Amino acid sequence: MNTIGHFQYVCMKTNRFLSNADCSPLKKMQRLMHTEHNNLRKPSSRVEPVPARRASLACVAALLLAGCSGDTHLSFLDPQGPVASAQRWHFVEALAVLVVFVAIPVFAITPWILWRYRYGAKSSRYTPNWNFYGPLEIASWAGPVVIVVLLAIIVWRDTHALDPYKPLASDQPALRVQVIGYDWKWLFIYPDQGIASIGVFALPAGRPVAMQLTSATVMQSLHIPALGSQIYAMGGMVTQLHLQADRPGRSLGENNMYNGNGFHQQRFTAVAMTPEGFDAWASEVRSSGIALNEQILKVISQRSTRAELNAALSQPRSPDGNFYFSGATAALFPAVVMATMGGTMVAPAKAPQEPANTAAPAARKPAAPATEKVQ
Amino acid sequence: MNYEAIKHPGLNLGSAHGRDHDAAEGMVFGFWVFLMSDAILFSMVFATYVTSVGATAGGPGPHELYDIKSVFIETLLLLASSFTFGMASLALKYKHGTARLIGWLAVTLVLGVAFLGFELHDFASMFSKGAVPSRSGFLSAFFDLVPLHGLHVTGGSIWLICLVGQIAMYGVDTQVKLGLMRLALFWHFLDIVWIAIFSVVYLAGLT
Amino acid sequence: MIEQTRDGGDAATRKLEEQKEFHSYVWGIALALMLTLAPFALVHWAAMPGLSLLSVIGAFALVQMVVHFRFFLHIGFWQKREDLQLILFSTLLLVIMVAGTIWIMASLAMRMTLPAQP
Amino acid sequence: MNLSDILQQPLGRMSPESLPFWQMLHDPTEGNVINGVIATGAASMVVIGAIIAVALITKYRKWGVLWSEWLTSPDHKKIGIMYVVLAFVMLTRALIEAALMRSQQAFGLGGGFLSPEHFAQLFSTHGTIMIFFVAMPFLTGVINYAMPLQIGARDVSFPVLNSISLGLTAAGAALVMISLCIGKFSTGGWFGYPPYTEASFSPGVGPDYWIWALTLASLASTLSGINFAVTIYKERAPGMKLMYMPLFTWTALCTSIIMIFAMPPLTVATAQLALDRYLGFHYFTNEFGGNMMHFVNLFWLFGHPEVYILVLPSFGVYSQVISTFSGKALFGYRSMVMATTAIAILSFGVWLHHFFTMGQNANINAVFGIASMLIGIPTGVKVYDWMWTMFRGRVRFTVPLIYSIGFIYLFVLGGITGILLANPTIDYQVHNTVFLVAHFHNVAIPGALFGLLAGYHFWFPKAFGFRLNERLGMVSAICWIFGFMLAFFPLYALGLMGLPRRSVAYNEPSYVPLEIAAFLGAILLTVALVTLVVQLWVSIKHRDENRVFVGDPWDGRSLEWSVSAPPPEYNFAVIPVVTGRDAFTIAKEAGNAYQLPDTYADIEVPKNSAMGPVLGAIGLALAFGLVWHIWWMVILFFAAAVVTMIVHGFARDTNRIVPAQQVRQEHRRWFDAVAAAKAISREDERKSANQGLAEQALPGVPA
Ligand code: HEA
Ligand code: HEA
Ligand code: CUA
Ligand SMILES: [Cu+2]
Repeated sequence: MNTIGHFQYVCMKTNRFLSNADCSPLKKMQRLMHTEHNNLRKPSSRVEPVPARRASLACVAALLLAGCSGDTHLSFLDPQGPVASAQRWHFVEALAVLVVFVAIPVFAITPWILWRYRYGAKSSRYTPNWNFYGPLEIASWAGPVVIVVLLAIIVWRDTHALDPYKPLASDQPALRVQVIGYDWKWLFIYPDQGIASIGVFALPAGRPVAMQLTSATVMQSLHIPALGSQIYAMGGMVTQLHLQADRPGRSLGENNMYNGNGFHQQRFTAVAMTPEGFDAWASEVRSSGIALNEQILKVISQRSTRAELNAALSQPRSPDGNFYFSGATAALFPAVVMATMGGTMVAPAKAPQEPANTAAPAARKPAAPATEKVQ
Repeated sequence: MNYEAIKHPGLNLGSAHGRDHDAAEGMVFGFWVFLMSDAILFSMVFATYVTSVGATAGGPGPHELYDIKSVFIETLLLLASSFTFGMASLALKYKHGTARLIGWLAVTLVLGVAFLGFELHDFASMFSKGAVPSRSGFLSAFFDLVPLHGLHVTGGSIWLICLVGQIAMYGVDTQVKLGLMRLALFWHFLDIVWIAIFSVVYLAGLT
Repeated sequence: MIEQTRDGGDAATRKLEEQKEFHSYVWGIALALMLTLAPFALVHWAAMPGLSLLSVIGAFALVQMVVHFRFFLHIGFWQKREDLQLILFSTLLLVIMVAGTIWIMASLAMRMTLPAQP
Repeated sequence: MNLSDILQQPLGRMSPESLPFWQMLHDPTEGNVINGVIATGAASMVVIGAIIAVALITKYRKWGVLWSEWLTSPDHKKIGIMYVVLAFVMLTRALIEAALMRSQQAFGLGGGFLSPEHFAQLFSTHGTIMIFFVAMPFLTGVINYAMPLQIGARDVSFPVLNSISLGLTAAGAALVMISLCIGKFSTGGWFGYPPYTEASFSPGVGPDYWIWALTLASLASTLSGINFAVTIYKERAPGMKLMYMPLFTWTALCTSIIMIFAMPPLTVATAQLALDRYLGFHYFTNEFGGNMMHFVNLFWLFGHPEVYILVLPSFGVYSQVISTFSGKALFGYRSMVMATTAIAILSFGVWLHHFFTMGQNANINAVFGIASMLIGIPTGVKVYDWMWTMFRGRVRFTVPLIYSIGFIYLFVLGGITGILLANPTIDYQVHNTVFLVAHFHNVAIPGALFGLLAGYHFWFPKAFGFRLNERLGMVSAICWIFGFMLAFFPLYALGLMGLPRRSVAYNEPSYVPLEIAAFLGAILLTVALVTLVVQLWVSIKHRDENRVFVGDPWDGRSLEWSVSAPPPEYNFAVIPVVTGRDAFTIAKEAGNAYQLPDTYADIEVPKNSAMGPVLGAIGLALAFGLVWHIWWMVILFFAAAVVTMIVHGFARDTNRIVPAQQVRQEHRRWFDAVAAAKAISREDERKSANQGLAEQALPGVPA
């Protein structure tokens, strides 16, 4: 199987279905350079000797995939979906209240007092023992109370409206995605499509996405600012997140919870595509992705950045820094959750230490399908 | 109307002790504050336990491990020791002489040590059933909470021995009195913690 | 402190005082024994259904703690002094912390189990 | 751990590889060399610094003085000063680390010069040190110094315990310093979340250093808290009702209460983590029913109240400073007291706002979000009452007042961003981005540290008998304020642009200008710190021109100003009787501020005690043994600790008498100085004419 070829193709598709068309060559170059930079920065030396031919192909693929990144949306202030734009609105509301009613009064009155009642201003009134005046006291308490009540109302409203567990209202069924946090990459599984990806999180624009998250390692936090909330992913546990992109485009995705040396490289691109584009992409990946088997999973679960992962695979499989998998099943995600809980999950290859206590051989065996849920 | 209401509440030396009684004021209050800090410590360990009861990870749970009879005996021992310490406090306060004071303290110590013995026996039998702390989150939490109390009792016992030693050396002087008052508070406080333990851990675990 | 010298000086008063205190200890141990025996018995003979048994155990424990404070630690409500305030304040914080923890952890536990896979 | 292990590994898991230059020598890649050189440089600074200190003390034969006058002294004033010195030493390191981090990020587009691991160590040690070994010792020191004087007490309730607290804090600090030289500190940040810090993910000594340093520090803080609270409850001068206490004492009381009740959750969290790491328990592991969310919950049960421990004493300082330099009683004293206690109590009910994003339900998030905002109410009352205190006053722009004004402005901004973070909806976006980093520096630096700096300038003349150089103080204050703005405001923008905290590098070119601005800010802050050091040096050099032995250079209002500067070891020759708030002002107005008593009495003070330094040393050795699994050391020093405490219990005759004769002499000497001094007006308070006697002439213009 001509892996590289497949990948080029997949990338091309990914790209084509992006209707975002403003890609200036300069920006392409920029993006390309950064991808490259990324690849060269990783600490492990295993990855350095990328054969030249492959490298150039990698460039092509990277260009194709990342080319129109001209505008990778970084922030919820530049929202790409309903959740982020509601959050922006909430932010603006709260900020406005605070600036107008808290900051401006203090900032305006303080200098006035300081000037009027400076030591040199002998003519201003001086009342050395004046230490109580009821109305002023009451106002000092009442002002903040009113502000807090105001804010509390919007907090109550929006916290419930934007609970990340709450499915988004839509006439379309949500796309199911299962996310597993590995050290230092996210694996996105599309159980209904039978595919998975690392480095790219593709989603159809206009359709809600229902995510379940867990971690195969330490605590992590999935965050795509331009689309919506962040949420922790933890071993043995499942958290949920609902997002939606309104229009095609790419957004920055990252991990916000420090988890070791590769932390800052645990980024990905959320690529919103047209619905048809998404379907075509999915079927492309299904037919040409790497088969997601035991062995590959094992490599993924090592502590590695994407570049290191690429090098660790028996042959490098990712010309563009991303990975696409076929044969992903719905069973994988629960298996990881259970494994972490029951005690069979491998800690990173570097580490495993026997628990100090060996008196309980029974403890080494995986727990029976854990009905005792970890709280 | 008695002087306790006038001086600090809680355990008291009484005005017959003059300057010692005054000296106790700050000391005893300080010790109360420490106890309250300790209470928060225990409460956090309790919270860990309560929220980890289900986390047996396929290992043994309360029903397989707890032995109600043993716990009952431990409870009685501790209760009795609280009473005997009370008697020691009275002997101190009403000046019944060093011999009686030391006598009651000794009884208290014996009861405390017996309690520890039973507790250790409990732990040993749990271990023999494979219920070691590293077996599960639940057992970790158990072996945090109950032995923490046991450690406190151990510390109290050592303190008690030291105080008896000080009595032997210096007689019942100010520092011994202050020490005994604080130890009394400590001992009764541990009793209260034990009430929470037998209720929340053992009895609730066995229902 | 006039009261002090008077109390302290008078041997008869002191005797009376001692009697009272002794009785208080006896009361304490008697009540504590009862309050211990009852829940143990209930659990041992499984005399009640689970949930109500739990609340009964809890109630007995609380009462017994109050008994200990009252009879062994000599803390009473008539004293308007630091120790009582301190204890009540500590209890307040303790309740906030423990109740909050349980509330939070319970919610998390409920929301983080693996949903049934379709 | 059995006997043969102990014998076979007398040094536990220590090996040459634990040295900072090992990796550089054995695998000299460019990155390793850069990081190795920096690490080795830092380690040598510690070692050389220690050697120089030892050499100087030996050269000037100061060991005896150091031991008998300082280390073993139970005097709260000396202990307070030693705390501040400790804070300053640790600050130097933490500040260098901060500067390194800012430079790294300024060049962090796609790389930078530090390895990710090195960077992780920087933010972890920086955070840990700043919180536990700079801010905490600093405020504990200031409280120690000023509070007993303010309430008219001879000392704290438990002077030896006070010295033990200092010993344990210093031991914790020393442990962190040792981690520079041998082995590595944790990379888990200042809150060290598991499972990352569990043995399976961080098998090295790092988290163990963190655990034991925090354990020592938190133990010390609990003891300090108890000590202060009891002192305030039991040692007040006759007549000083709670409602007569100066506001700084009130904030000290509330801080102590928080220390007493907030440290236990931290102790539980670190102890459980230690059990996980040492004995294979499963509190927070991924496996066997462990649950890391417990740790998060426990840590913030401590962590949130902790930030109010940091800020409350500074609030107290601002209250004293603003009222003193406005020549006016504090406005709304009752409100201020209520607000302070309200903050202390509320601080126990908001911890969840540090993990809104963990997945609990919306009710919980909303309740805790609103509870967090509630803290804005009492805080706001305080801000307004400070403003009303200056209103209709005569505001003198001294250095402490400049800090206070900088504080009012910047803290309101920081508080506002805190309120924004308290909106769960917003927090879902900015949690763990550098927006959060900007928030907490914005409250911690102007809130806590400016206050302590104001207090440093305010009380320095009291503690050492001469004033600090005013002009350099001003320069430094201005640098702090503007340096702060330049260093941290850009981080708000960066956070909103999606930069996660703790990122060693990033890929967005658009971050660069902001990062550079922040870098320049950090430089300005360093200038501020250097100015501060120069100021101290210059002031010491010119100390004779700036003596204020009489003791009241600022026309102070509370009792600490009523005694000589520096005060005698027993503080008050005669315990004052208090009849109202601002006790010293009342006395000055009544014209009886300086009076000779008819008789003097013997004064009982505690004898010196070696408990503090000895227990500190034992604690350090014990912790070190634990970190490196040197079991013989652990056993030995654990036993030593127990024995020491038992022996201490057997000690008698722990007090000594200062004879009335000596008290009389010292008091007379001071009194003569008062009589000889010229009372000066507030115009001249920053000139050398100021000998510490304030003119009472200011005619109050009637309201
Ligand atoms: C009190 C707390 C405190 C203080 C003062 C500071 C001060 C500074 N901090 Fe700190 N910082 C933290 C607490 C603090 N920090 C914490 C908790 C973290 C999180 C760690 C983690 O991630 O886990 C952090 C993290 C942190 C980061 C990492 C951000 C990230 O995660 O990406 C950075 C990056 O540059 C930084 C920078 C700075 C700078 C430039 C300063 C200073 O240069 C600012 C100037 C202030 C001073 C220099 C101190 C002033 C004090 C005095 C002047 C006292 C004088 C003494 C006497 C007179 C005796 N800090
Ligand atoms: C000195 C330290 C200090 C102080 C005083 C504060 C004060 C406040 N903090 Fe801050 N905070 C920290 C130190 C501090 N914080 C640290 C170190 C962290 C991060 C730890 C880490 O993750 O490493 C943090 C993190 C933090 C978070 C968690 C964010 C996250 O992890 O995502 C939140 C969320 O609610 C928060 C909120 C607040 C609030 C509401 C206040 C309030 O107390 C502020 C109140 C003040 C005002 C509001 C201004 C003055 C008021 C008025 C003028 C009156 C009118 C105003 C109103 C009525 C609103 N803080
Ligand atoms: Cu391809 Cu734009
Ligand atoms: Cu907080």
